Amino acid sequence: MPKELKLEKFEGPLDLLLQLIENEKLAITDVSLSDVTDQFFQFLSGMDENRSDELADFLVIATRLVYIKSRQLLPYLYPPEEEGLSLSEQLKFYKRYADASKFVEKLWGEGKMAYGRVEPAPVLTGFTAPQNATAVELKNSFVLLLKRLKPINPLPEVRIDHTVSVQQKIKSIYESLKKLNQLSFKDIFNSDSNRSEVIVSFLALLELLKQEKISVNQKNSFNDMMINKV
Amino acid sequence: MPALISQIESILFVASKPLSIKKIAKVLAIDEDAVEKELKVLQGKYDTNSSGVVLFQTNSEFQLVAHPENRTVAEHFIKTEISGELTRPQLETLTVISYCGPLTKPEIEQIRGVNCSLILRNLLIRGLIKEAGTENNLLPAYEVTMEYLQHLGVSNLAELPEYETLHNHEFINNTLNQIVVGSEKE
Amino acid sequence: MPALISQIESILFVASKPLSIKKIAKVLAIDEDAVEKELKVLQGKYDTNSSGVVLFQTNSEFQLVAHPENRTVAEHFIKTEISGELTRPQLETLTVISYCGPLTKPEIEQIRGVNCSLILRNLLIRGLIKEAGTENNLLPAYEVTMEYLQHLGVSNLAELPEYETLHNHEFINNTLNQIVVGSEKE
Repeated sequence: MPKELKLEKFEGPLDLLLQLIENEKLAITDVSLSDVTDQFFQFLSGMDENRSDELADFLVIATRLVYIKSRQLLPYLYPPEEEGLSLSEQLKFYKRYADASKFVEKLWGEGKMAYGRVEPAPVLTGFTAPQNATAVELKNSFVLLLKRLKPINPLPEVRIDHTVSVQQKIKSIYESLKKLNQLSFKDIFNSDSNRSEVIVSFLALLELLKQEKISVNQKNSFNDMMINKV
Repeated sequence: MPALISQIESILFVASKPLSIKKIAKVLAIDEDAVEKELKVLQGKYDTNSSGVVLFQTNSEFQLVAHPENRTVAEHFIKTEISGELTRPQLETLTVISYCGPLTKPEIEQIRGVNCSLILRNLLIRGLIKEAGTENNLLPAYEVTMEYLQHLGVSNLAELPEYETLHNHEFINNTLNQIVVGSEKE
Repeated sequence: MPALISQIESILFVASKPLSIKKIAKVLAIDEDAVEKELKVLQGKYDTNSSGVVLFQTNSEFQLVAHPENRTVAEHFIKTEISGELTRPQLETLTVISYCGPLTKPEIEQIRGVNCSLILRNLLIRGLIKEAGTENNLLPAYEVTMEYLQHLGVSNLAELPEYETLHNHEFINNTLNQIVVGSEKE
């Protein structure tokens, strides 16, 4: 079981990841990301309700973590070359600026201030009308403003699911296998109550497969896969 | 601590008005002689042909001003600032005040979503808006001037195109209602 | 006719607000390149330890300001607005924009990994960032304002600690391109 973690308040998924990795005193690599995946999910499930705005961002990173973890477990399933920036590269990149924000914080806090001068307002000899700003131009400008203020349709609400850890799932799958010797792929997911649990079950299967504790067979494409204890 | 001469120069710069040696000495809590000595050095510094800023002295008062020979360009600049076409952000600010005023600066900024300090100052100088006479509020509210109304060719704001619909538009009201919520969240 | 550099200095002095190269060039009816060249010389002129006036520069604008170290004495003549604290997300966002700006919202979000709408809005209203004047792009890009630099007391973004390393356009451009390609978001 992962240790109880006390983290500083985290600001976003990358901030959380960084804190998790630094907490374990690890370097930012795919392996360390994979190591903290469980903890990331734990925090995701325990996240404050009023942070639902940020949930989508956390889920984006969560799926990338799952991807990394599954690639670690089953490297032969993935093509060697990859498109785009890896999560570890992105995290390193983020860290540069998270660190640099301390410079800005220090400068801001030093209480320096470079004042501009205020040129005394010129005394106007009568009112000078601007060349534009007619009534029609005002109206058009207002219509443009309203377009900008028009509320965007709210996103559908998402709930954060309670999640069991991969370790727990491995244990429970393995226990069932000990009793039944064989399980179908569908059986395993049937008992999962929500999507994050499905992800966890999948990770657990991958881990068991890697440890060579189970084998998986499928007769034809799209048939159910049968899982056997080795 | 920066040099004395630098402090005196900063003071003259921000003050934008003639300052006596006495006044400068008081602010810096030093001797008047010391101030006078530094002012002489400063005068030397600004007394070059290529300087666009000069240190003027009248009797016992000193002031930093733009070089007199550049008066034409400086005035030209000010003139375009106060009589040229309104920029899009300026026009939008004037629009908001016309249709929804009187409004305070935070309200205008909430609606437009950007800081409006410089724009409001410009519209005030141009005489397009003025501070409304609000006794209850701590913050000044802005409304358009009579001169601008006349320029628009309307006798009151309700005659502006589509005033009824735009004046009390729900998008504006919603945005204004978010002031409190928004400031709590950050 | 006084030298061009003197005219530019006079305009900066009377403007008492940030001015873009474009604006200065327009007022003087000359080439932007010529203005830029003279501004470089002016920067050198004001870049001495003993100067009480400094020429500040953001990505796109210039302003003459009092030396930041002379805050206390300047406040005898200037009405101060309390600037308030910055929250951690605000600090982080400002840092990214300071070192890599102008940046669009998706770019900032890719670097921070989190939605930045609310924070950007707050920073815009506080006048610490603004939309960069690039009209060719579909998305607005944000850059820090003069107001922000004045608060930091840094005359130029390049003076920020480790600016060279953190502001590496090629690296950032590549990275951002990759991020956009690599993610399905946006």
